[in-house]
Amino acid sequence: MNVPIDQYIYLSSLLFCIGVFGVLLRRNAIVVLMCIELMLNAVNLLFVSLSSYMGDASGQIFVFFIMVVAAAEASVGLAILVMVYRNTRSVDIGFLDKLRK
Amino acid sequence: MDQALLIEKIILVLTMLGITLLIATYSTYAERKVAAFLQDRLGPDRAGPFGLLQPLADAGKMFFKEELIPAASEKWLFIMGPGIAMFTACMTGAAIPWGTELHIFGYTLNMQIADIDIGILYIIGFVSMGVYGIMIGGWASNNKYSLYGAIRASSQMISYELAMGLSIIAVVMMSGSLSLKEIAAQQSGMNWNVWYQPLGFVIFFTCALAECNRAPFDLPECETELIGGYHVEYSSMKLGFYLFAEYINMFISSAVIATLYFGGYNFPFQDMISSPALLGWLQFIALFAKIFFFIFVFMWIRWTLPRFRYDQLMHLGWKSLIPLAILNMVITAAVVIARNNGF
Amino acid sequence: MERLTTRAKQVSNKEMTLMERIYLPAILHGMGVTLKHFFMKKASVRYPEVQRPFSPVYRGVHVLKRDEEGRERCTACGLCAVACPAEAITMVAEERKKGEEHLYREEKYAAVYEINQLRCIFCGLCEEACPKEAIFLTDKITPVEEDRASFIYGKDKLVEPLDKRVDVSKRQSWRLNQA
Amino acid sequence: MMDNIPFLIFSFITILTALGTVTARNPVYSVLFLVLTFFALSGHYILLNAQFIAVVNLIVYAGAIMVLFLFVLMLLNLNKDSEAPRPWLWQISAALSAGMLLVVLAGSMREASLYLVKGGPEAGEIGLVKNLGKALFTEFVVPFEISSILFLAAMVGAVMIGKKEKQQA
Repeated sequence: MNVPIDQYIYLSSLLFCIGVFGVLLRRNAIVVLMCIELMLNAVNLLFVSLSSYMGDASGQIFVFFIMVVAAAEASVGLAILVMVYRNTRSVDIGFLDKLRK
Repeated sequence: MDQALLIEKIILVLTMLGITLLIATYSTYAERKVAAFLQDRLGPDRAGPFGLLQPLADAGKMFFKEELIPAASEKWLFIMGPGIAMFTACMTGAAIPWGTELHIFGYTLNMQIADIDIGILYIIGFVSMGVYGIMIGGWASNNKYSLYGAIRASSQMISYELAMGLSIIAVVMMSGSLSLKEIAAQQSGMNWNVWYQPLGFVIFFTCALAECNRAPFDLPECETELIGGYHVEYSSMKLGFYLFAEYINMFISSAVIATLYFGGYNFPFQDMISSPALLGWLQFIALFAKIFFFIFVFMWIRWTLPRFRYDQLMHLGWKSLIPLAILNMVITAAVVIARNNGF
Repeated sequence: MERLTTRAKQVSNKEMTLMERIYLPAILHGMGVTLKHFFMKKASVRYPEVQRPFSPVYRGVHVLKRDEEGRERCTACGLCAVACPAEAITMVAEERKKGEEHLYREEKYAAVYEINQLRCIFCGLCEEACPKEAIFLTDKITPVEEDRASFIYGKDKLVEPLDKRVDVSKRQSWRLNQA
Repeated sequence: MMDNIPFLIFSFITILTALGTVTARNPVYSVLFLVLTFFALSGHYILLNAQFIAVVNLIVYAGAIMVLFLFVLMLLNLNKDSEAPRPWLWQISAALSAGMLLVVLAGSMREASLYLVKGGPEAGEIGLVKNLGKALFTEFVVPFEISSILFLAAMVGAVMIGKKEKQQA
């Protein structure tokens, strides 16, 4: 297989930007969390491709740690969202800036 | 890839798929017979001798029944649900070594579809995908009972996957490999893992019951509370797919149990057989004998034990099985280290 | 107080021992019980091929008997209809005309005699009430019909055919023994 | 060029399903699109000879995290299109800023010193679980332990947050 590394870089950049776009676009906090997962995965893809092209295992180990962080983030984030929903009956992120006012 | 190998693999895939489907089909018949026998009845005996054609009759019924798609359902997901369930069930069989090699018409056939270096992880991965079929189907039906079934299924499967993984880790530590072929090869003769991992086996078996949604863990589809659970709204062959996927899962998990803990294709005194052709066939038969035994045990348990209550299910999973699995893992690790250091 | 059942078990809330809390021995015991049943003799009867014998007092579809000369015994007194708790029997009486002596034994006979098999509870009280020994319950099972009207049996279905007399002697002799 | 075809297919699926995740009106569809994205990414990992990461990606992301998301969505019954769309101006500016970020990222990557990584991926040695495990438990053993503590903290935190506050009420 002979894919130049640039293509993986472009792909993961694009994926990351799609995630950013989603974070900016959506109001549903759960979907926003999912977009953050998407961004993390873009980084994962970059790590794996570089690690594989350079013959160094550290990149894949980092992916491992990113997954740990993502799992922790998802569990705590969703727990918080469930509590927010219990109190406000909504998961709209616009709802949460009430503290500011 | 060289062409002969490709053809060989394709033939093997199709054969194993066919065998899987055949066994799943006849598992439905066996289920009814076993249930009947355990309850002092005779079971289906009208279609063909001993009712052997009953699965065909059932399939015919399933095909010709009217197909209903609820108006308020998410149509595409409603159709996709059973497909996903079936797909994930069928995918799992690829990593299991169904024997060492068979000699047919002068060819030597390697009996593993894909000798994946991380076979166990592959199987766990696809088993954890299996929950999507149930969740999507249950949610897309737009019915509160099926939604309850779907939610129960997902929480049950996530909970029991943990204990399952932990009990597998103990086996992996003992054999030092994640490849199912390697694990099976190490248990030659009677050197089965179950002698070293009895606790791990019990935990794994319990979790396998839960992952297959078999009684006593069939909360996602319990008839008495949820009138069928996640497949309430399904009819005809889509329902058939769901039921079929359950039996395929049962077959695959029996195969995994046999491979991980009961020596896979190994059988006692196999060193005394000198002909490799005969040995290959005998190993194939030995593996399937073990699988059939475990399928029978699955059914036997189903028709013996009553269903768990939801809190009991969670209690068993989180407060009993996971601590026990961790304990089992720690003890195994200590013993393995002690053995490696020459004690 | 007298016990209603011999199988009652005392409920105890004592702390379970470790052995009991593992549950595995109890589960294995239970599985042993079911396995024992696996090899037991099955209780099923393969119905169309094997039929269990009816008891002599089995009460099935009614029959209106004729006497030895082939005359209908029923005199349309209506006692059976009065006795019937389900009110399944209706009849219309008529007087016997000249030249009909070979058909009806008494001077009065039932022109219409209908039993609604859907209402009938097969208690056998009609049989007991009958002073002429005209109605009997046989060991036949009501056949399947596709509409409700077909379950109202008229005389065409109830009166025994001349060439195919229904044997109720078993039932008669059993009743005699009882008396 | 023929060798590129699997890569192109997986890339196409990845981008399409990622866009689906972002734009689907129904959050449940978003979750399912994201699961497909993870499948495509696993395909990429296999192409890159990182089988272990590929399978772990499936188990952790698709098998656990996304099930959790789906579970919460079903539990909260958020499957209706309850989300009011952003105003047009907002949508356009979101697309613009994401696109600009893409341009900046891609441009900076182009200039990065990529001469270090020439040729294709190494033959499947690093991605094997044996090598990864060795690296994980020698070089990276401290981060590994710390990440397990992080996991424990997250677990305890999630349980504490999710608990009903009975004492205060």
